[in-house]
Amino acid sequence: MLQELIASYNYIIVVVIMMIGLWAMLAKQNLIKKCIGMAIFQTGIILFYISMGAKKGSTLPILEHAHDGAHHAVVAAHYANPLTQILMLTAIVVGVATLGVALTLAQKVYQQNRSYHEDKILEKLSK
Amino acid sequence: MSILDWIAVLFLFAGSFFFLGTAIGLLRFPDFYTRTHAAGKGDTLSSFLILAACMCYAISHSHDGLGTVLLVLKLLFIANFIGIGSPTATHAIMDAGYETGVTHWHKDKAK
Amino acid sequence: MSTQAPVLMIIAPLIASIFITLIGWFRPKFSHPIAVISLLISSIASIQVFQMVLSNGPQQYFLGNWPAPFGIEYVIDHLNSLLLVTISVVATLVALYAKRSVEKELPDKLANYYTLFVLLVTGLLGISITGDAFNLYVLLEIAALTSYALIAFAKGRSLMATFNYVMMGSIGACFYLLGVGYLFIKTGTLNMTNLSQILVSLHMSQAVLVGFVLIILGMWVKMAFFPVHGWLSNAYTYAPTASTCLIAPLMTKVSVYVMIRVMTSVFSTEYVFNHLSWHLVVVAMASVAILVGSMMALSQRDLKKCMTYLVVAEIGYMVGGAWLGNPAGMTGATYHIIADAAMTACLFMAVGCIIYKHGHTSLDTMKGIFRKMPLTMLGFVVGMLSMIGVPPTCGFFSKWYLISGAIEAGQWHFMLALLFSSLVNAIIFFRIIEIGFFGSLGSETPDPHEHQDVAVKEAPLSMVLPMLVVAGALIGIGIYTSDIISLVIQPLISATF
Amino acid sequence: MIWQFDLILLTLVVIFALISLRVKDLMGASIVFGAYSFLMCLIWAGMGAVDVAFTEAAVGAGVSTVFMIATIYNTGRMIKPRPQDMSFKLLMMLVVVITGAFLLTAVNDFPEWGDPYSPVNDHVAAYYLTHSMSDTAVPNVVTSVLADYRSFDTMFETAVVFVALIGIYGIIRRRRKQDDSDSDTDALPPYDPSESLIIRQASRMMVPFMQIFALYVVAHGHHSPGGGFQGGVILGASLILYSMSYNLPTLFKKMTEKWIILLSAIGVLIFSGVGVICMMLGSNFLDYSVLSQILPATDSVMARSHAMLIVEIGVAFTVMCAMVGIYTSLASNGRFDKGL
Repeated sequence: MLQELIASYNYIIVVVIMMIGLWAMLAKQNLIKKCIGMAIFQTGIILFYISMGAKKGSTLPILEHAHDGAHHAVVAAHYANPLTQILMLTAIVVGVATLGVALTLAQKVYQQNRSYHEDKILEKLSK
Repeated sequence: MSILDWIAVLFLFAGSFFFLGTAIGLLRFPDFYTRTHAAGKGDTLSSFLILAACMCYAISHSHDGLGTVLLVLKLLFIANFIGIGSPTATHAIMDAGYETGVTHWHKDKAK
Repeated sequence: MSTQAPVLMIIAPLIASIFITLIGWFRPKFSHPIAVISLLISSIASIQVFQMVLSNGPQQYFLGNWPAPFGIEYVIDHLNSLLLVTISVVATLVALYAKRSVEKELPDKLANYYTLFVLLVTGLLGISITGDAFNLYVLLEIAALTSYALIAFAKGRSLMATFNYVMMGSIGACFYLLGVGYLFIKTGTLNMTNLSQILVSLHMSQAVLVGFVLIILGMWVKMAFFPVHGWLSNAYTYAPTASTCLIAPLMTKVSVYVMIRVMTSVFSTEYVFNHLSWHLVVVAMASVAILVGSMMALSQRDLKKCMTYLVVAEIGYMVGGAWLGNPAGMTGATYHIIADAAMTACLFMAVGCIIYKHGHTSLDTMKGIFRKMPLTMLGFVVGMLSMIGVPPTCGFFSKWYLISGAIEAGQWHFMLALLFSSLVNAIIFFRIIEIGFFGSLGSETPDPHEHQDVAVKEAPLSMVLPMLVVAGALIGIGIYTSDIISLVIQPLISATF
Repeated sequence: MIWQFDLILLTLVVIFALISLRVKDLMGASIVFGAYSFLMCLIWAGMGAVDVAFTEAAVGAGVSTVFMIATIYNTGRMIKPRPQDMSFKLLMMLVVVITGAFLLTAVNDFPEWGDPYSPVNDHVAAYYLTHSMSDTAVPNVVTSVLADYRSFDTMFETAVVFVALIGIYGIIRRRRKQDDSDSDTDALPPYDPSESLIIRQASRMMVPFMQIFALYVVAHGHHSPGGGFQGGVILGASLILYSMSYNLPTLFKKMTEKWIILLSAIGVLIFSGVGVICMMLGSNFLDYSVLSQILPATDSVMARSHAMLIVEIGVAFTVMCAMVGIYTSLASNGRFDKGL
């Protein structure tokens, strides 16, 4: 059991982080805290992808010999996985866009109801 | 290990020592201003020292001349930015604290 | 140019959105024509693609000319070609319809509104056409972000509703992305065709199972399937009229499409129904969804809110049909995607017309509405009849296939739920008839000879006409049902079962 | 990748996430969140994902924290504790624990961590690594995949940023004279940093260097980590720093609202325009190789390399404007005249 834990501690931490974020999104009452939870959830997913693309003993995915590199054989195992990185670049940018929209909405909601507290806002709205 | 490596080790130790001092100061100093002071001063100095260690290491392990020069240049730029940025940020935080009326620590206030 | 048609239909709205922003900053009134033109282009392109698929079978398009698993690929088969036509045509009609209502509700935001409007259509078309699991995520986020903004443009209560929608929408998207990650870690590819080839040998893998469940869960959150349907009603009710007309018919249907696509193309029906064999639970959940949606709809005193709960019930139809596990159910579900898109569009457009003239849609104030707005109510009646399932409207045929699928699978509760939902729809319909037709305008008793007194206050023609076109389409789709089934849905079903 | 470091960082990340959710002061929470993002980017850098770490350092630790602070600045800062419905929290806790346990069941099924021959690393990704030079002549494989093999994703990613900007702008923007009524009573006490000579001078020194560095990051993305996104975010951050150390009107003197919106649209236009030109030259959308017909002195491989640069510039435009635009909207509360 302990051996397995150490072998996969990376993925376990990933799941823990994601669940912290999900819990904040579902159960926290404060709107800003919900936004933070959303960002934490997204970084958890990004960590998941990045750790599946990591390789032991690899270097950055930047090939040497810039101008006539085509003549050298490239061993893929020596370089970190570029594909997961691209996917996560996209995910980061999408994440910050969503965060911006969520924060904007939170700010507007606050100005209407003078509170970030979800229950209080709902009380006010149902009046 | 060449002499430059030893110098790098020396710098690293010095940097870590000052970082430790910063951390202790941040925790142990009595009020807002002194804590920020510790963070601003110690942080900057120890970053400088560690960057110097990096430069020494890069020079002693260099393979191609141009690459090392570029690397050292980049490290110098980082040092420059830390040198400008860190004290300014500390100043901004302190100034904001002063404007909004955070009180000083006095000897007789420390019970 | 015809070979470029698949990408043209995505790119036309995207580029139009840029020009709407650029030109609309200086001349806001040009933004509407640009939007309509771009959507027309994409409708024509989608019809062209549809004909290509009908005559030549499934089409592929390689973006950037990179071969399939390495670049991003478009795959257009029978299922999504029809959906593409539906989305682009409905969007064009809604764009025509939107002109007056947006001018009235959001006069100072025309350029922003139409920019997001066409980008939402880009996102929906892109989700439907793409053959790459991650590209789908990006487009899902485009569609989601645009719809958040389109809903939040109406101030007031819509803001909090949108905030909840943002939270649920991001949970759904994150689950989808995570599910794709679980598949990706086992297969190393994102291309759907390639995924399905590799997954055949991985059916026993736990990671693949978790990935599948996560994707389906994510889509359920996105489409507001039963336990997580809470956000939908408020978000759709408080949105601007034109936004509801665009988002309510298309957004949820596209999520259903993604679910069916993942079930049939990425995985196989053999995996979903034989290997996992908990589809019965899902059908039961769908029955509950239909019941809950119908009951909630029945208890509303506001027409628009009532309609949003009907959307929840309709989602139960499609999910249940897709998970019945037999060809009839799947036929019903896929057919219902098209039919329901048209039905909901028709109903929400009619409701929008009422809001335009009336200001609100509280049932109590709709007395005499049939006399005031006869054309609007004609569209509403056709839409509602289709919702109930009266032939020859298309709602009848989808319900027919769904019910026969339920009987074939022995899922009696699903059949009962369908019938119950029809009954509720009929009750709602007759209640509106009662209030709107027989309800008196003033205090005096209704008199059939006094019709002349009531001034006809119809919504503008640019709103009524698109709605009537959709209403006509409801009957048209119903009449050509056999063609649609045999030409479009049958090839799909025979490929999957 | 040193696993001892990794273990410490991963533990710290979890602790920081929990702290940022526990803190009652929202300002503190967002600062802790910034620290969390920064630790996260260290982990990614350790795993060889330098481009992602770079982006996260600029976006997660930098710009998103600034967004949060701008939001909090205009609203309230402290959470007022309220009696809570524990049964709801327990139910949610149950949901989350079940989901987490379900996710964990698959962990044993994953390929061994760091295995260079696992499916993820072997199948498609290996093709990119071995073919990038011959296909596109770009040594940074991340850039070549981002801007060429999967450029369609990237185009829509740019569009997502554009959508966010337009959406936020439409939601929050107010007419100047209209509704000044809802005053910001809960806003933080006013503090005008533009009075401080030190901050102004320091930022005057920093901003040009930041912008040059950003341009370097955009232009040198082919050979080193970086590219349009990172460069665009740094450009945006430099402008945000400028507006913070002076004030918003000073920024608007250099870059008005109008230009923010128009330039961001032009960025997307550059990207999709390159694709359309490829289509007009008779190939598929975004097939850069045909651009050799119009670009001087290039073969089809170099045409891809050059087109990537053009595309990255478009991305940088959009991202820069979006970051500045979102910040100014949040900070000025939609009035675009004064604020943080």
